[in-house]
Amino acid sequence: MSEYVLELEGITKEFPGVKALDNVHFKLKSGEIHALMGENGAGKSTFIKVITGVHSATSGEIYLNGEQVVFHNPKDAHKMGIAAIYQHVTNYPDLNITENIFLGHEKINKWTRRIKWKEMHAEAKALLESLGSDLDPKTEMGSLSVAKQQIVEIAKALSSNAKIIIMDEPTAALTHRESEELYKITEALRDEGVAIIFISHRFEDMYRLADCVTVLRDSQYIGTWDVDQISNEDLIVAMVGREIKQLFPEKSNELKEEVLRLEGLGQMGRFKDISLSLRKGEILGITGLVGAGRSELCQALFGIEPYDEGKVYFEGKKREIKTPADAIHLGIGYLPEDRQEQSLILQWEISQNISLSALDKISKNGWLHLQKERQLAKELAEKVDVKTKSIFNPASSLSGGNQQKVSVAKLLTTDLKVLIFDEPTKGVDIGAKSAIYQIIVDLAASGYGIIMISSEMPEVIGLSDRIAVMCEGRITKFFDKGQATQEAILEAAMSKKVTKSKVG
Amino acid sequence: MKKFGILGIVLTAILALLVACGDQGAAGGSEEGSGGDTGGGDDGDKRHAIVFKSTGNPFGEKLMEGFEDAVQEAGGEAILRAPEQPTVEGQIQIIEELISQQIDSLTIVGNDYDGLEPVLTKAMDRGIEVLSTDSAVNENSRMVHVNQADPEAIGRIQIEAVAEMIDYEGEIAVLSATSQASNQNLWIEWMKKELENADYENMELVEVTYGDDLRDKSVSETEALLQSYPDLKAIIAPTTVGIAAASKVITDKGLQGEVVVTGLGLPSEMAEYIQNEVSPWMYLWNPIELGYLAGYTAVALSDGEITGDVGDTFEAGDLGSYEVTETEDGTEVLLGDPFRFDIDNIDEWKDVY
Amino acid sequence: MNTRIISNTKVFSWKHFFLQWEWMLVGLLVIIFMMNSSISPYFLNYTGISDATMTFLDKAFIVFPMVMIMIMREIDISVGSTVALSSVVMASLYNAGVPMIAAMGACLLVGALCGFFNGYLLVKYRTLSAVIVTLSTMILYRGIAYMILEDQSAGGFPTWFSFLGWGYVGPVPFILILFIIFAIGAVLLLQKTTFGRRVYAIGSNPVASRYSGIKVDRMKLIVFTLAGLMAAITAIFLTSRMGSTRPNVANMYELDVIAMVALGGISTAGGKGKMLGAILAVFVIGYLQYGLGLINIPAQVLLIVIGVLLIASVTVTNLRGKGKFQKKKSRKSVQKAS
Amino acid sequence: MTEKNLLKHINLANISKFREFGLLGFIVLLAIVFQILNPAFLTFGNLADLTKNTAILSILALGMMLVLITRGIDLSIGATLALSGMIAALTVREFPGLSPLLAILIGIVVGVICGVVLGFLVSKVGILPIIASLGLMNAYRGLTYWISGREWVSAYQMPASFKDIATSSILGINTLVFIAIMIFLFFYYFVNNTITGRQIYALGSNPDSAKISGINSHKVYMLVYTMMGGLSGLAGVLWVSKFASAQGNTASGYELTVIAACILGGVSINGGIGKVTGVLLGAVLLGVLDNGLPLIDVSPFWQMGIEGAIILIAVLFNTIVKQTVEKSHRLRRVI
Repeated sequence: MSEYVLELEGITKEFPGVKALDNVHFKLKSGEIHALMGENGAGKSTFIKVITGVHSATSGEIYLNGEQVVFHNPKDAHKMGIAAIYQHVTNYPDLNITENIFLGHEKINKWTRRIKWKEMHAEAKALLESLGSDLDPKTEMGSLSVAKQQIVEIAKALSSNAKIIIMDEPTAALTHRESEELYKITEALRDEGVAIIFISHRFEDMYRLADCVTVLRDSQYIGTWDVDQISNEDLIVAMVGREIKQLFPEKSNELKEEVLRLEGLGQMGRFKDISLSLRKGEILGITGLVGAGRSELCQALFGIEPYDEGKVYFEGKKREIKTPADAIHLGIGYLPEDRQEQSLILQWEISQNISLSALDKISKNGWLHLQKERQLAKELAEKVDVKTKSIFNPASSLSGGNQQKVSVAKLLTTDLKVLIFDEPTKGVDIGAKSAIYQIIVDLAASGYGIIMISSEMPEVIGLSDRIAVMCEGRITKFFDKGQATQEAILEAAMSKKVTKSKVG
Repeated sequence: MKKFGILGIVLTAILALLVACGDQGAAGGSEEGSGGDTGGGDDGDKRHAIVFKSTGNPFGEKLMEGFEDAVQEAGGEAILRAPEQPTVEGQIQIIEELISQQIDSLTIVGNDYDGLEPVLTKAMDRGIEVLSTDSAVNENSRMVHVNQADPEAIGRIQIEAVAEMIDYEGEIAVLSATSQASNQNLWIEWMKKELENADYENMELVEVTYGDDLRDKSVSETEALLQSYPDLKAIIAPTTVGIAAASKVITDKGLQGEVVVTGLGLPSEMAEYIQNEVSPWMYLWNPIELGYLAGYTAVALSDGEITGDVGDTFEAGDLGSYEVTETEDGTEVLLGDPFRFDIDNIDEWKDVY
Repeated sequence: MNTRIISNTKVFSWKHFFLQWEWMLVGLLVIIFMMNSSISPYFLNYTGISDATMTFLDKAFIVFPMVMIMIMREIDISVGSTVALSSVVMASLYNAGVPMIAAMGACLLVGALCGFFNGYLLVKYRTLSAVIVTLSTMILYRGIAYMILEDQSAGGFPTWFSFLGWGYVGPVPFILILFIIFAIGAVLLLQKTTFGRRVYAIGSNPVASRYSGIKVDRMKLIVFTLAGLMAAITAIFLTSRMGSTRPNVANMYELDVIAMVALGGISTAGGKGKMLGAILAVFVIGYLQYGLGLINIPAQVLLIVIGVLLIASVTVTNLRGKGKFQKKKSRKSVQKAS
Repeated sequence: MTEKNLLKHINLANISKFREFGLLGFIVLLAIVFQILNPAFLTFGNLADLTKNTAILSILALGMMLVLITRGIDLSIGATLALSGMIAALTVREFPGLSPLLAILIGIVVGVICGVVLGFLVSKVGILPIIASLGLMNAYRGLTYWISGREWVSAYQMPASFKDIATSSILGINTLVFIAIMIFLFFYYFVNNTITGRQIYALGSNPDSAKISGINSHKVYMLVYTMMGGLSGLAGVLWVSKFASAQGNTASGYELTVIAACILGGVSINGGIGKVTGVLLGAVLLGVLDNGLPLIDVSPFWQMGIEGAIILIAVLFNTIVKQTVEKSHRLRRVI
């Protein structure tokens, strides 16, 4: 009996034309939380899929409790007690909680093959209770919030009596409070002897939870350390391969006249009584827990789902915003949270992506002027420093960070005055992060008014000139630059007391 | 280049299929395709085409069979066509194809009275002799119509029959097709005129419904008639699908003797219900003879023997001599009276058509 | 901000150029011409070919908007019924004493309204899929046509009206001239204008398109209205060719049209395919039918041939872009789930 | 938002929970209207006719439900029905002594083969269901004409035992209705209480997750199209037996009626959603319309328009309720 529950030796996985994993090693003890880190595209997801049997490795061995195993499909791994909670929530919105939990290992009567609903519901209920949740297992999955869905996912992993649980960015969509819940649950699991592989971009997750950390970079194994052995800087070097001196750039933006003012903006059931103002050259951070109404507010401002009360003044004049086209026409741009779904057309060329919101600019009487388009695309792609050879490469060929840069370039095509960034660094690796910060600061310096939504406190504190904290649909507090601390923000984000928000 | 390999395979497969079809057409004498395969046209054989309403209709198949017999007897070549759906559009397309083949005559069983006028006029302009049969097209569209029976006679005879079956007393209803073809409504008009006769004062036509020549619809329409008129004595269905569906409903409900069914139907479809006496008798003309007569008419037209004017006469093979007569719209050749099918003769006819 | 040089000159690749689906269709068309002329002595004849062209071009007008609709991931199966309804309205109005020109105008108006109504329902109730909406209106529109004309046919149009469907301008059929004009317009519209670019954008990623300021709803309204309008044009030509009309005309036209569009290489998963492909497909199917008609192939064999051709061609398109296709498929489902 | 409006929203929310009750209510309402206009509607005889006529539709609708749940569609079922009905009829014409059970089996086998071909094209070749089934619709229809030599098989050519399939009864229930009930019960059990049944929903609900969960999507697609084919085959035999006639153009365009029944029954074309009871009620609603409209003396030319309008209204009503529910979910949040 080996001391490791799971060992991977020399795992290599090749896809046609790409080597996604190159000779990777990994060892996991029982009752340990093992962080797996690396930039996007480092091969973490592929690695996980090899462990869970979704992909089979091109070469290399997997040992489970010292014995070599081969997984042909996800079911094999599942049977061996390996469960995964994926980055993108992979549930069935139309099925109820119980089914989601038990899918793949339903309890059935041996003889009639009938699903034992009663037992499953009861067990689901018990599982959820053990995780401190009072959800009704008959509820449809699709009606739950992301955090609750995450809890169901964990219950799902537990239900199969998994000895090894893989959590792929479980905190990505969670707020601090929710993350804290998750930490507790994770620790409880560890104490029961479950081995956990924890993947996250957030350093705080790792420091808070993990016992040791393994780093992958460019499909290769870099090393494994105990968490207390390795410094933050070393870890970054291990992940990025070079030193990043400064995450947040020097700010040189100058606050000018007011460009946008909201008075008593509200949308039924989502947010209420929002009043704020934004000046040219200013970066206004908006933060709060997920579900506090931050994204909803900004989407309303961009006309995705129009607000139903309140007034919007743009450059001093009262304006109506009903559609994104209205907003863009006015001069408000929006960088959506999910660039792959909401911003880019992945299979299109970079140039076509960049010009998408500025078709009128590159056309005459409706006729496309391709030469103009290429010129525009080239200029902007160079301006935001997209790492590509040609503007005719498809957007899908870019890494996450560079895709985000293309999204930003899209915003620069039109004559905008206000830019809204919704989680601009979500799912972006450290290297690209600082590049994006630089772009944001530069944009502010060149006179754009910027609203930045972010769940990452350091980012908000590091970049913003002013911070608005939202809680349950209202702005609970404004912080000026320098006033804000993580604790103060957190307090405001969780307080229900509404501080009368000042205008201007 | 793999993809082009695949395309090659696909194309080869399609061509193979076509070749197979061609072979099949040449082998099977009764196939529709048989006529055209010999192609040419230089060998002096005249080519006569018939276009029926839609494919897969037994009445039409027999009609075309008779047509083919007549044309072959006369030494010509028969082309038998029908669109997949009973639509005017489909017939127009086929007629265009036939015009391109420079056929000598075209016999049409119209899906619409007026809708084929432009294309048929074009055919006549290109020197093709055009005649209609069974379901007529308007007089501008053809030179002569080969009529199975006088619509007046068809309409009246059905009322007479039903009156005899129910002793001149009770409620009757009509289950028609969609009346897309021109003949149905005309017959129903004549039925109504016949009913004005004092002999029928105790009979009442309660409803005319439409089964669209669909089995399921005809069945539910019949059921609705039976539910709505509990005293209903008879159903007249001057359409093959309708009469069979109505008879089936009466049979299943065990209403033999209480409600009678008559009308126009194929003996093969109706054999069952004539034998079980749901329908004491019904009428139809012989589609083979109708097609045969149409075939000889086509031959006579293309040989210049007749021009489709009143008074022309010609020999129609086994059927003897026929004369072109005047009607309200255009000229026609009349086959004769409808034939009565009853329990005594149904056995000999049910296998014929 | 920095000095990275990104190329903006496109490298022309012959291989890429010739690997387009459209060449496959051109090849298919050539093969069909060769096959037709070898199996029938009547095929290679100008009058015959031009006459044949007239018979299948009427419904081909609906292909233009259907291409756009299918690129936008939608579908319209009510177009056959729209043809029937607008044709019936036109004929009834004319029979009621309205001048023919005005009746034709009404026909176009009714068609456009039918299409607009589809688009309106789709835009107003976002959760409804186009299949459901147009399936309902398919029954509804034809139902209305039946209410208007019942079992009657309407016709007796002025003689000049038959010119539309039957007339020649010099040696060329009038309908072909009009079709070519529309086809050029449609190709340019879809491939060379901002409108076309937006159509592709919506089909490739509707959410991103909306976020990029494209008025997705308005675009949908426009293409569906266009589909109705083109159905009305089809109605005019069809009615002209028949000289009269009935509520049951143009039955199942939608399926013919969808088959042409699919053969043209337009994927119903959206965002892919070219107008030119669909236009070529119109002629591929048209001349295939005509050629087989010339050797008097029975209708049932024709059905099988068309069915097999459709499946085979789509299979080839699928194998062609297998990698890309699958990626896209999964992306689409993610989107649906979210 | 006033209190009263809020209340209204919450009520509507409840309706959607019991969508089937709404549909049932609508059917009852329609029945009452028909009954008032023609007292013959609610008679035993008429209801028997109604159920008999709805049996085949409901069998097909149940199969279509599964196909729709996996985000597919099958336009070839009318042609499959005709083909298998025709082959069964031709067989009993040649061998009149054949047991009717065997005839049914032949029909089912033909249907299954048709379904397997479609399933293969959809799952392995990856053709979109709407295109694949459109192509096969043509092919199967053509095959039906070809095999039959464009002839019909008439009542007198069928042995009585074959025709009795549709007219006989089991346990006092007409065989057609009995078979439909059996299939209904089977489906009810199958989709709710078996793993495979739930996998169909899971696949339709989120195909990507299904892959990760180890659901064999190819197998599920094959299964639903094969089942659809088998049911179409069964329906083909029942159809031919019921009407005692097999034609090449049998059930042409019937697929749209079947899809309409599913949509009325609340099946979502976007996959994942659909209940057996709902589909049954959808089929019954269409059956009631087909049966009732001729009874109340509506002009036959108005029937199609009325049916279209009712389908559209039902679809819109469903959507409006759904949207309102979503709104009321939001409303419950107090801010």
